[in-house]
Amino acid sequence: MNGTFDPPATGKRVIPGTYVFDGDAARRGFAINEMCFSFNEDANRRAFAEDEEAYMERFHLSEEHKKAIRERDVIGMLNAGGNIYYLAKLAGILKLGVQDIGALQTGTTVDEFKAALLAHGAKLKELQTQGETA
Amino acid sequence: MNGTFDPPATGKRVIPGTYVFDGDAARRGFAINEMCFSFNEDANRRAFAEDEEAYMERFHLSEEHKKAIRERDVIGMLNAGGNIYYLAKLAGILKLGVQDIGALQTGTTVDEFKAALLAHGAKLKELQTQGETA
Amino acid sequence: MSTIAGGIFTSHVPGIGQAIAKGLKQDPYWKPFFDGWHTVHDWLKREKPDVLVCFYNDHGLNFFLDKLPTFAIGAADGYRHEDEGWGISGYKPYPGMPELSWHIIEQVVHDEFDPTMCQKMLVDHALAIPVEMAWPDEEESWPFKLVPIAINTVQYPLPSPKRCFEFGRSVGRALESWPGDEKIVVMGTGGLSHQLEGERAGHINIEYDTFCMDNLSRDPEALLQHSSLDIAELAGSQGVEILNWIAARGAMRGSVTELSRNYHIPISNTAAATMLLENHETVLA
Amino acid sequence: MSTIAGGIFTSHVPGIGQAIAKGLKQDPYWKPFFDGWHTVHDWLKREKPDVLVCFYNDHGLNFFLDKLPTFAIGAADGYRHEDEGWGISGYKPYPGMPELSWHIIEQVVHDEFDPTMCQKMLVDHALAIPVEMAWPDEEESWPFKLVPIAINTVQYPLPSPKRCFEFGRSVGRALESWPGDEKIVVMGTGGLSHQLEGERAGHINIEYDTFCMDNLSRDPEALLQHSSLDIAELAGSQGVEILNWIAARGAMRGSVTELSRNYHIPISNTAAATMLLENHETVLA
Ligand SMILES: [Fe+3]
Ligand SMILES: [Fe+3]
Repeated sequence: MNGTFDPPATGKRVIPGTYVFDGDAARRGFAINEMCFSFNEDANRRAFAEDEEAYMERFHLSEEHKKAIRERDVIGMLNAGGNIYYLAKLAGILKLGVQDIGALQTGTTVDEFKAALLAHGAKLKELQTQGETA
Repeated sequence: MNGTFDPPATGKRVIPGTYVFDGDAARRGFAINEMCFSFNEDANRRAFAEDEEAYMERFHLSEEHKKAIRERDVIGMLNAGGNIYYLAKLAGILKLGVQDIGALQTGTTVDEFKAALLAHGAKLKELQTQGETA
Repeated sequence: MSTIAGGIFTSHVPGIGQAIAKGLKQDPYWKPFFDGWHTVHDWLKREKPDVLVCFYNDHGLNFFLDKLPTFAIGAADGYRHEDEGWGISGYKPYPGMPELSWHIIEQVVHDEFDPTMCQKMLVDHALAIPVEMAWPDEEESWPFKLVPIAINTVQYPLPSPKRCFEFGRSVGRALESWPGDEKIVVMGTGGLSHQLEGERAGHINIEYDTFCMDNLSRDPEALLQHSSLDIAELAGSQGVEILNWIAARGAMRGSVTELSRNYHIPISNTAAATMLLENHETVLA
Repeated sequence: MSTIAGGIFTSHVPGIGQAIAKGLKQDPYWKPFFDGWHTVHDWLKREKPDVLVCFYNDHGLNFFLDKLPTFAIGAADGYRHEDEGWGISGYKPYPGMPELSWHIIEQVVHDEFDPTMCQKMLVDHALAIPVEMAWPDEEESWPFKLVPIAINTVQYPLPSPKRCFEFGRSVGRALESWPGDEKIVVMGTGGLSHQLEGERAGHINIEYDTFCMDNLSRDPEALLQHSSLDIAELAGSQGVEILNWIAARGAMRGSVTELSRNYHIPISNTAAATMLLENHETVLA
């Protein structure tokens, strides 16, 4: 995990550990999101994989965007306005699943991240046994 | 002028001599309108001018669309779902101004069409002289 | 006269598609989720709906930030899924029903909604995967015609839950006034609680999910007490996809009963749920 | 605190652009129309607005039938005009004001409108030509920042005049609550009566136009008695572009007085009008 949570502006509702993709974020992140949107096409994914720097340049990524991508720093990408729906396409190229991404962001190992999810499942089972939920 | 006014469906409000571009019209006209939208690019305008038939084929125009275009039959294009905002781009290629188009559709000469517009202007002047309108 | 037979509410996690492709339905990880679909399959075989009206959210296949609609209604002759960036495609194409799409558009604009009208539209996994789960045995083609309706869950400000519910009500009025004799099923996809990004990635909220499922049939307006940001806080940033459920539930305007419910954690990063609700014309006492 | 200084209402006939390019402002055909702008020029020199919020309709440059929004709000850093099919381009680019765009979007979504949010957007002659007419002496760059707002006048069902007015009111609330100290001018373009297509091409309705102009400042709600189809019948199929005027007028929420009016027939196929309205904060008695 690189970077820390950096809420974009004052006076806004802050949800800890959560990046609300509002207009401010969308403005900061337009270039990186546009690049990620281009990854819907396989030829573009291959072009990125072949020469990341040239591809980022083509989409006018900011130095902040580039640095976060070079370092595979997901939190850095979010702080730079990346939106997870588009970043997920980049994650695919980098062969990162949602649980790899989850581990990267929460500073845990992938096994720990998966275990935490399974713990929610266990808790649900317990509640269901107690009849508190259907 | 070719063709006559052919309201698209029953049970709808009909405004005489007027083509309400609703969903039915949009469905009929999607291909011709999509072709006309492509004329925003100069290269496409030149491609159409060079080989109309091939270009119409590329956009999957219906026989009704093609016939109306071959015959420069504006009413035919409207009956086939063409929308004037997009057809105006085709008119530009055909070197037809809005008053040429107006004359074609109303079965008048261009001079007659212009005279009718000027007559509205004369009527307005008259009303203004009488002080009935500002 | 058309009837709205019921509604299917489900998660749409991309990984489900891969599990189907790999034949993992009986795998211990996946079985508890897929088992929740048996009642849906039986019900669909009995009801045989002709039309599917599906509320979902686009994840960056058909829409980008250059033109991001709050509500988008498909009005095409047909729809395709395409590569969303992971090289997965090849879902069967979906036949459209543009005459019903336009009937819905006319109604919602009349009711003061401001949709984006889409005569060409790609549909993403949020529609493709629920359809695969609901109709697993169709070899050649789908047995329904589709009207896809996409709700913005990407770019804040999102529409409020109340607005989505009212939008669904308006769509429901259109379905009720449709002169055809089709049987219609509505679908709402996404959720339940999950969050992919940030230090809170992996967030899950059993209590909020249970509140939503408990009230979906009998008192959906209970879900409207929260704002979209409230839901992001409660259910996680992708938990807001429940806006699609809320809109779909709004389209069911009769007497609604819950036929089945399945809730399982985790599927991928998600608290996954599948619910089947039946809709009956309200009988006056 | 920001102020809404006033509103400019005008036709946007493409031919006007060619007349300007050819230096025909003093030509007998064009002079009566261009003369209507002198008061606007004087007023703009005095008021020096920092921001232009322009309600217009796209004619197939930025939007097509694949994704046709009812209301679209630009939220880009800047905007350009491009070739619309007639080989005309080269208008100076327009600096954006995305922070105000998002403030407006937040307000209108809060007020239950469903805009399409556009972080990239080309603007067509319906914006470019009125701007050229209003600011004819700017050599290098525009003296304002722009928020463009496009209303669907192409694909029926169109939003109703009432919906457009209320949308404008909501935009006006956003402008009033904007914390900056900018002076804002709103603009509504298009109309007045004209019809390009069909056997009724050339239709003009002096009476309806006069009704609109007479009521625009003092009783704009009088214009809401007609549906969009009523207006198509009254004012011609392109006469519905007055929806942009109605929305712009809605954004002026103070005491509004008419400073000037010009109405001339014909410009191209159109009854062309230019009006200048001033907006003052309402003073309570
Ligand atoms: Fe999703
Ligand atoms: Fe126009």
